[in-house]
Amino acid sequence: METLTLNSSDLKSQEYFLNMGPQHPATHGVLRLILTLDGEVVKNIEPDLGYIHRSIEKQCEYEGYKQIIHLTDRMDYLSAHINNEAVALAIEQALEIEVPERVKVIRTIMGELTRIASHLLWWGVMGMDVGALTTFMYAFRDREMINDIMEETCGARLTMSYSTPGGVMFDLHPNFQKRVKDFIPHLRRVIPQYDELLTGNVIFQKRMKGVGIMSHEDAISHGASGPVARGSGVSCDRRKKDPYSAFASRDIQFNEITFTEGDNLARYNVRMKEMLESLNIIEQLIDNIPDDGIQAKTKALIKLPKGEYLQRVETARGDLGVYIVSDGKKNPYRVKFRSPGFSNLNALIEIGKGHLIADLVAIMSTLDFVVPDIDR
Amino acid sequence: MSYLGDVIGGIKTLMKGMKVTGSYFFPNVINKKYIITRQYPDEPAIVMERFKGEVVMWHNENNEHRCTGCQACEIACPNGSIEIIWNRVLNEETGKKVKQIDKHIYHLGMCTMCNLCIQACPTNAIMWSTNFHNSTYDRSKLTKVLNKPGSKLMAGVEE
Amino acid sequence: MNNELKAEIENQFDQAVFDEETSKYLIVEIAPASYLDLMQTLKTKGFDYLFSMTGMDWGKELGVTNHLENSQTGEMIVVKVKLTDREKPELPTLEKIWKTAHLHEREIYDLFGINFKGHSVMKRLLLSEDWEGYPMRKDWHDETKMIIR
Amino acid sequence: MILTNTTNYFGQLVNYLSEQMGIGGQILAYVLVAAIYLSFFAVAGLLLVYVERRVAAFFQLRLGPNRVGPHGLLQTIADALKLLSKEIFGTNRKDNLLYKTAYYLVIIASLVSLSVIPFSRGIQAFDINVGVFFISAVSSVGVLGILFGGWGSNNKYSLIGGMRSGLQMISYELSSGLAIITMVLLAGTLQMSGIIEAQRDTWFIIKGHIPALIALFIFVVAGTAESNRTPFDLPEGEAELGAGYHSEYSGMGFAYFFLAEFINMFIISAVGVTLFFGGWLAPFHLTDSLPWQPLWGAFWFFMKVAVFIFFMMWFRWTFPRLRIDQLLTLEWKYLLPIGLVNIILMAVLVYYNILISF
Repeated sequence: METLTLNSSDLKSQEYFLNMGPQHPATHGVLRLILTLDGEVVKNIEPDLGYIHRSIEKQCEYEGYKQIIHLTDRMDYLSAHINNEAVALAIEQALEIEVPERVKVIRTIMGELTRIASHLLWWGVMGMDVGALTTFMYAFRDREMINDIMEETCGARLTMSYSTPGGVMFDLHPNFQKRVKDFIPHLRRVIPQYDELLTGNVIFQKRMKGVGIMSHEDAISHGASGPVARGSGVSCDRRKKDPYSAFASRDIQFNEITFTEGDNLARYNVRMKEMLESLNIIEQLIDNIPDDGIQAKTKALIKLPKGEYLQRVETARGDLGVYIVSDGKKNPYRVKFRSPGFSNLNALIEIGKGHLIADLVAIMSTLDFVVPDIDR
Repeated sequence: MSYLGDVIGGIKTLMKGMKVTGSYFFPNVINKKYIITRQYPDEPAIVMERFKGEVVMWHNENNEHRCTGCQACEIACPNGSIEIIWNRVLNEETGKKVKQIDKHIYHLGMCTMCNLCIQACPTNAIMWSTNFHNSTYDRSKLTKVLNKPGSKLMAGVEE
Repeated sequence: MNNELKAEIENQFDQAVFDEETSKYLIVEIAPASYLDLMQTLKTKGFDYLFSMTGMDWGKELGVTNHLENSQTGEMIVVKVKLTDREKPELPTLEKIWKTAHLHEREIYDLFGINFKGHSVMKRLLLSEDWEGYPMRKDWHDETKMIIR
Repeated sequence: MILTNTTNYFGQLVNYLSEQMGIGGQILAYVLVAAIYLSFFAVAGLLLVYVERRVAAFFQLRLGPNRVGPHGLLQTIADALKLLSKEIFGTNRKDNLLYKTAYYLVIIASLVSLSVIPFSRGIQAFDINVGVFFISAVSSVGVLGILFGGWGSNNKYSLIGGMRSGLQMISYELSSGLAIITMVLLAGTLQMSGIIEAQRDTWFIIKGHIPALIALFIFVVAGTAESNRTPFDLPEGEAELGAGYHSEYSGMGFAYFFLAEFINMFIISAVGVTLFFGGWLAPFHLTDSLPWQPLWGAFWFFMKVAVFIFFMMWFRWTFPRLRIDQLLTLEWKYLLPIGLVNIILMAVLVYYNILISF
């Protein structure tokens, strides 16, 4: 029964255990960390997962390919659309379907909106974690606009289930373009406020700078991806490295944000700048959405040819890999979701050591965990 | 000198932050300008027309629906939220036995609002309702029968 | 590049089996004995990013599929290792080569029951310690917990 | 008798009743005064909780409590009733004595400090001749309560919170003490009413110009730290410790801690107003010629305190929390040296009389 892998005989005389989570305000869900502390200094971290493990991979083995998609919403629920897209892309890759250009553009815009929404939520919670409580409401105000856009087109605010193999569920709502165009200048206006409120704040800077440093080599070795790795100078943006959807079919100008410091502030800045880059991407696409249908021809019952397929996309948290092994039947033989959070959690074990509890909370916040994404 | 510079620079950044929160606070005190709260039961909730609240079956004024009992939705559903109980009834006119639904059972408690059933439906019999007042004290109340009692298949859907 | 790499691996590991049909990446299948060596060699060849470790149950054999990426060029290679022993499957750990293997291997141990020798914390990760069996295996079945339509 | 000021209404009440009814009357008078203060404590605490929630809401684009009573004014009373009716439970193997003493210590410390605060001319229970010193002495007893609570609850989060609190209080007492002493140099007395009388012509914040401003700054920072509010809410540190030292308290135990926090905020503000902004004195002698002087005094006093408290709330809803080592760095490397230099500066200014006065 006992899941502690450490016992008190391993402790040095000054040390004690602290059980952080599964119910703890800073673990953003049900992550459990067993900390070994000396005073307030973290000596060892041991994660204990599985409090929200729903065995999505096993479930997928009993579902048809179309039916997998709605399960991925529930993994990393903050980048639900990008998860949907990943599975859809993997299936399209296997079936060698060419989806209409409109679908690609819609997916990309939706994906970037999702990314902004996810980063906004992260920003709000980041502020909460370092004690600035007001950031949360400001971020949620702006995120709400994206949720409304999503609800209007996809019919759901968080778990959209919007991409399907070969297309998207619904066509864009007539209001979509107008709403997005309203949102872009709004966010452009509030992000400087965010910077004044939190980024520039001397207390925040002192809390972030030089804390939780992850070197370039460590980031690669830990399998870190997304903003976490880019904060350590690893260029790993899938949108650049192996473009998919509109990133492949259109010539989209955007920068991959990398910082070399590898500390909390670098990871923070990556996400703040990424929001603006995402706005750029949306701006380039929103005015010319082609009109060539929203669904490629697919069979009602999808069967993938025998083989194995890997699709990697850039979610808000990093590199999501959808690995499907098919044996030619209507159900996949094995589906693996390589979630970015899982590898990033691995990094926490090492970079959290030697810091104070308060710093550990800040580090966890900049690693941006979504626990269902880790547990799957 | 950097010591004093630190102090003054630090205070400056703090003042900037206070300016931002203050710029929201004072207008809010005067006329609640930036307040985003919707006082839900008093003010109606904004629900978009496409909102996926629950699956309903469309009935016309003669209590007729469009469901032929083909079970496409039941097959499409990823988690078994839909069960269709059907039997074959003799059609008086043609003399053939026709499939007819007895009960279209929908487990709202298991539904993940993935839209696959509605996409699968060949006759547009089921659709989304934007109703989100779904909370009950009893889980069994979430199991609903979509076809109204005594309803019949609309004429002409079969083709 | 693929062919060069293939030749190099072939030279060093004569029992490696290649497969280019089933995936768009080069798949190398290796015996458990030379698994660690191959991974080590691949790392020195620039495949420094262990993208994912996937536990697999091929029916008869258990095993692990590793996706490796060259973080400079973005090239990928897939390394498969199969174990015929379903009772006590054992593999050497990759923890020393890639830190990310720490959690991935624990997950595979938890769900497939493959024991990674030399791993620092070889304990269940997702499930509780008193869980019986390894649920991701194809032969794992639970009447009460799984409802199959 | 400690009561020195003859215009003290509470003193007059005690004298009157003891003349009329002897020793029994005196006791009755004391009980009456205590009842007045206790009810003030409760009302002010509840009102402050309401105000805090409302202000926080407006900062955060929300509405805040607005359902119970007009503008939600009765919300906190409803909350207090709820807390009263809650079951009181703690952890297993808690140190019962410390656990139970903790909240009494906290609340007694803030109640006692309240007694020397001059609400208006003559409205002061205890016009002691070392008033300011008395406040800083008594308010540091409160930290004992927090330490007791942290240790006694047998919870590691509480323990960390309690220890942080001890560290913080001991450090910041120093700075707030220094800031107080700086201002006392101007007044030449430690008596609260004396300090206010000394500001009849010019408030100390103007009279002491630069050093007074620096002292105000130090006092505000240290005061915020002493009342355990963001950016110095490490003992609670919601994101890190859940609720810190009062994690394991429920019902009224928790409510006492909560109320004491708000009363402490009031006390800090009251001391700040007394020292820097002339206490109950009207600005520019606006209301000096009007009747009902004590009431006007109280009006100005509470107005000034409200502004002071509002600023503390503004800080709380804007700034992120410091880390424990940064907290100590701020105290020992910045506030303390600046405070010490400031005291010398003030002494020089007072000696050579380079002060602004009208």
